[in-house]
Amino acid sequence: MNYAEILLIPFIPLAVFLVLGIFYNRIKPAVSGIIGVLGLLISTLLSIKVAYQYFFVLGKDGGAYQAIVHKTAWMNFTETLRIDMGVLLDPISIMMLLVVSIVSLMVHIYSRGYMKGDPGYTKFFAFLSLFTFSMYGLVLATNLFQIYIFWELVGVSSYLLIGFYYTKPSAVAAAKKAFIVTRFADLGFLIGILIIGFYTGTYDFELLNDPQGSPLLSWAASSFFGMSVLSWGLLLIFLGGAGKSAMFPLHIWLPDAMEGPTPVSALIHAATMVVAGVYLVARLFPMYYFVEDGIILQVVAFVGAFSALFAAIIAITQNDIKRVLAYSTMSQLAYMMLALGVSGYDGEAGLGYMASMFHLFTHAMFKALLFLCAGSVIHAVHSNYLKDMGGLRKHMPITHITFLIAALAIAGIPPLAGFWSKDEILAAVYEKDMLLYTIALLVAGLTAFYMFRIYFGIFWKKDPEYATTPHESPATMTIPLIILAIFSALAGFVPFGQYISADRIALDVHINVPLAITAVLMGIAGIGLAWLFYKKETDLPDRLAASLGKLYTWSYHKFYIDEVYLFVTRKVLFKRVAEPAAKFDRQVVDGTMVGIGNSTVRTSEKIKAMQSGKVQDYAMAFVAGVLVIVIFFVYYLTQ
Amino acid sequence: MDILSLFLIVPGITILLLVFTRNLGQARLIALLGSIAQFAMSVNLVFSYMKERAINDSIMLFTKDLIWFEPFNIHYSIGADGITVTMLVLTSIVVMAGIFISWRIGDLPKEFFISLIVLATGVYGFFISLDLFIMFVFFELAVIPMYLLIGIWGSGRREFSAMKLTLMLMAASAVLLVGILGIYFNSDTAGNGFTFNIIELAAANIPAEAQKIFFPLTFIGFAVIGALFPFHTWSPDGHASAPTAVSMLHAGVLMKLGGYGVFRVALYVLPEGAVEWSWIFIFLSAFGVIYGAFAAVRQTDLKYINAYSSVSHLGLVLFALLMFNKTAWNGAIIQSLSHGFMTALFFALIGMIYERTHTRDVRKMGGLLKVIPMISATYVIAGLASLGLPGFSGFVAEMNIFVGAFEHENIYYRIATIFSVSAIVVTAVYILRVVGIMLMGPVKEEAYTQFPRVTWYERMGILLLLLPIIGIGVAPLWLSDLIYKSLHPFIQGVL
Amino acid sequence: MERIIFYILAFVIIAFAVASVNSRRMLRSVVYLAFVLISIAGFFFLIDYNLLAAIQLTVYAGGIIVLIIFSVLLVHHIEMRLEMASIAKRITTAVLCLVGMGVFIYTIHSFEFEMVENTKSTTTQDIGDRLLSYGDGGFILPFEVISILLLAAMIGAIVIAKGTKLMDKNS
Amino acid sequence: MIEDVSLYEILTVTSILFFIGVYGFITRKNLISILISVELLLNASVVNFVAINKYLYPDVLQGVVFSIFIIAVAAAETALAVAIIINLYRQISSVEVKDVETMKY
Repeated sequence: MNYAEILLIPFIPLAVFLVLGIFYNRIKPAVSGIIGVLGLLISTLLSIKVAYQYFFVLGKDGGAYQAIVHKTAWMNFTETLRIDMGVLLDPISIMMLLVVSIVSLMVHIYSRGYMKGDPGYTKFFAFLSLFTFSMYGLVLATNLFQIYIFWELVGVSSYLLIGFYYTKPSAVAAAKKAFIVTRFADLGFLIGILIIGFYTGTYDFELLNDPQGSPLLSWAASSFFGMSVLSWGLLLIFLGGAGKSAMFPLHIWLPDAMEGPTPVSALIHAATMVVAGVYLVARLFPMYYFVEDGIILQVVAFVGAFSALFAAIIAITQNDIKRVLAYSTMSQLAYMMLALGVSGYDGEAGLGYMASMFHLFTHAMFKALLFLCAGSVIHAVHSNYLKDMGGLRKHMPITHITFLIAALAIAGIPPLAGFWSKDEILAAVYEKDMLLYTIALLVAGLTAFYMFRIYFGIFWKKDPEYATTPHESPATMTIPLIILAIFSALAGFVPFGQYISADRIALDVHINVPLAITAVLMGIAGIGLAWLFYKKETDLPDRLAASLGKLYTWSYHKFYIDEVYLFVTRKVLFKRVAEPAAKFDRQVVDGTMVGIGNSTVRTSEKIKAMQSGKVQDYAMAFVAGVLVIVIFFVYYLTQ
Repeated sequence: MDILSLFLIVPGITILLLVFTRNLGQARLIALLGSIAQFAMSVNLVFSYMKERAINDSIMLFTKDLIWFEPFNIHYSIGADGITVTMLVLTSIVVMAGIFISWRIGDLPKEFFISLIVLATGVYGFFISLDLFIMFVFFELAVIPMYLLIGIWGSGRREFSAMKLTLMLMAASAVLLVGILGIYFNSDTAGNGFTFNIIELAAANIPAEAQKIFFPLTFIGFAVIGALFPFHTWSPDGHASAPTAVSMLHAGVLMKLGGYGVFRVALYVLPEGAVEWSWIFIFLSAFGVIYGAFAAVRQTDLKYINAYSSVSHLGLVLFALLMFNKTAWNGAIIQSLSHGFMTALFFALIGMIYERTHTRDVRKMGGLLKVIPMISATYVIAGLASLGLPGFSGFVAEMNIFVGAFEHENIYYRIATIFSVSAIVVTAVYILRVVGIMLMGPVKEEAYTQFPRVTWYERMGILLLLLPIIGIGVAPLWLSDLIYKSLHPFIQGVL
Repeated sequence: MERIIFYILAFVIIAFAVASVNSRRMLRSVVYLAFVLISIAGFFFLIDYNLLAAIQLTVYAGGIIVLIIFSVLLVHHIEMRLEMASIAKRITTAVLCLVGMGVFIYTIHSFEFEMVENTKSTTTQDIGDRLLSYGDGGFILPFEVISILLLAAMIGAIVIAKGTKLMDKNS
Repeated sequence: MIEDVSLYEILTVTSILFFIGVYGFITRKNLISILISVELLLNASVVNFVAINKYLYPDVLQGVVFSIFIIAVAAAETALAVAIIINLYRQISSVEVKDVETMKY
């Protein structure tokens, strides 16, 4: 496999970014769009080539896929610790490579239509390229620090893209929030890296993940508050992952991030960046599994299950379609986390791991599709809110069909992609824990319900009064929709277990029929309910909402998590820490310093008064001084 | 002519020529030519150093030693190692950028540039001197012009600020002088007479008792100019009142004297004292890191925000220096450089923004990204660099510091490290707050659309400072190699 | 006999000196000073320096006292009572002076003076010779300097005393 | 030489006189009173010169000559002082010390 070729994959988007960024003013928008798409097309083709070579030309060695690592030193810390930059090719990184390439390419194409006429057109493509570069870097990272570096870079690209409409205060606030919340999570990540680096002496994934390697076996060496330090490190790293993947309670930035342009939401906040957290845990999966018997994995599983349910409940009551999709994303990401949390390492036990990755793959396709469809709808009706939509199936047939496919896929209706991956997850959870399984099943039903709630709300119901009749989006936008719809429909038939598993040995996956039927029934029930409630204009939803009372309001207000955060940041951190710090500095610290100066001045005022200008006072002082000198020097000292 | 003395001679000639200039045009031309010469020299020095280092193993290269005052054994003794070289490059770049930024300085241009270059000379001298006494002399030489520069060309409460700054720094140098004399009078351990030479002092193994007494004096003396909490309060006022170029030089270069002095003198000459006292100064600096960041969150004046951010960032330098670890030290030096370029850039941008909006209050501005895109975009980049984004120098520096500090065998030091790591979140808060309020959002006033575009000299200033930030951030290896090797003799003294 | 006279003179000098510095009437104060000066002249007689005594009487008791009386009359009402310093200040000063006096007297008494027994009488001619001689022990130069000083003082006194008038004219 | 009177007694008297002068100089608040005190000081020193001349070095006349000089200088000084006082009185209508402290600070 050609190293240079692999390097080209991330560096082409970087080059595109630099070209577009530097010649920002001198490139015509049309040209910049084409540059962006072409660049990414090359990257995508290369990714596919690499994937093909890895899986089919190179193939398995000793029954398992081997990781291929190319790296060079970037920075040396100590004799043993250093940051390398390089590429790590293994099944999951290649799978992610494909996901990123395909979705990003689709979004690039789509954006040419969606962003047409926007004054920041070139800038948009520049940022998209920057993001793609960072994401490639993250995916291909060979060590913890490299992943952290690109982790931060995707964070900042996300910041820039959410704040793309920077004159809109809500977008600015959302961008800031996204960055700071993930930054807080990254703090955990960084400390986790420091801890792991300190105790194991390496950042390298290959060494850290080696089940027989010394770094892993050192976990028992020292403990801290009842857990081994490595477990603490892993927990903190999971915190970082939870921040990026919007796990409860660090999810608050994701819905707000929908302020960004819709293609951005599709690319970053649905398909690629937000799965980085899942990817991180998957990347370190052997470590999570082996250190202290997977104690942290249990945390992962429970956080995942809770977030999934939590997000699904909120999604039901939201009226902004992008927010519904955002909560849906959060719920699905949590699903993947849950699957990782319940997974074992080798053989059949590793089903959860494989299912998680599988779901990541399919979810990227159908969720990106959902977002792009939503973008298409928003493009047509110029509103994000359900109340401004309805009956669009007549006006936008392609969008309608593709949205329906995606919605069915996420609802887990066979034979669409979502069914297969979701089924694996449910099977894996079922093996492990009944409570979690129940939650997962419930979430599956809720997912179908809220998805079809917006589906019916957008495409059926009765028409509101449109100012201008909505019409189907241009081909640049619908072609990506169609392509993604095909992927969404067919991705489930990929024999995923053959390529990806926790121990990299092929896993034969078979459908657990009773579980599958239960899940499908749950999905159909959800769809049915939605059909009942939202197909026609009825007062059923309102009555249901009224009967649920508190639960509904709480859900509508997202369980007041935002308010809690606002309280903590505004009232506690700003009012009680930052402001006193600033005041303390001005008044106490600076006051002391200025006080020293002032007291000097005051003392000098006092001394100045002795200089009275009266000769007599001077004479008196003189006489007294002479006396002192005489008495002291002549009589005292000569005695 | 030795290569290091040139760093004193060329500014000297520049000053001499400046005396004969008659108007702004001539003065800035001469100053610019002088600074370009300095820059060329510093670049040349990097290459000569690397060439020389390959064949020469002594601690200091390009050394020169002339007796200056026989009775006290004061020498004009200079030399350079990797750290000096990087600091000289930093200084020359910031000086050049500062001259570009002052391209249209209003009154008394000649005197302004003279003071600026005198300051630069002091800084160069400080970095290259190996003799404590002349180091002290150059330290004073760097501080004094500051008073004039702020007092005459400043704004706001300039006399007060200038006075405060000068007095606090003078008080610090008084403490420092006691420390230096203490070192001097305890240096005769081998019976060869007293010495001021740093290398000889380090070899002399000053008695532990004396080290314990004089370390805090020396440390505080230097750390005041490095804005150690709680001796940092001169910096916000000083920065706020100083003209742009002076803020740049001050924050970018002058404040580095603190960390450099601590490293060269306090830690190298008094290692045992340092070990003895490190805990309290680590506490102070770690506290300063968090505290500066939090204080910056609530500021409204751009320069104050930046000043407090400097307290936070430079706290990290002192923090790392006290960890006695090559990696952390490496980080401290890179952080010094990185902070130098970054704050200089910040102050330059603040100056440009102020020139256009005539205010530094963030609440009064809005939507600048739309009207002055280049300045604003650079501000965003500088901000991102400041909050430690990978790809910029700040990240490299901070990671070295954190990893290095975390290697410390004492668990409490590791906890202190975690404590100061958390400043990165607060940093993000105050940076993004400014970006959000000032640069983004709707354009606040109609008059903003009439803003003049970025001029060529502003562009030059920005580029000069931005390129090193990105350069260090993208390819840190050559720089840290340069520094890392030079740390070796120093760390051996401690262990 | 001489001893008694000396003590009387000493008593008068000290008593009137104290009275002079404590009197609250300006004119009385000056008159007390005149008594002191006259007593000192008496002391000069006693110690057999007649010329000095004469000078003392004419210059001091005559000239200077008159001068001061004139100035007093020019600037004061006869009956005006002077303001005195505060008690605290007077006591402090008195203590200070007493301490000083103690130190002086102690010093004087602890020093052995080598006294020369003599009954030699100094004539006015001796003094005049000494003043005007330019040989060894001659004082011609200081004498001339003093005369110039006196001239300068005279001119100065005139200029200063009429200074305001000139200034008035100018302005 | 005065019979039965030792130099010590004379010097004691002049010391007392001198300190009375000092006392007056410090405590009086009137320029003329201060002038009077100064006269006391000068006289004390004049007597000292004379007495020491007589008792210790009867052959040389420095003491006497200096006394004459002192008296001359005192006369000059008084004349000047009176001139200044009168001038001052014309300007500010006061000869109190508290009114003439422009040298303050």
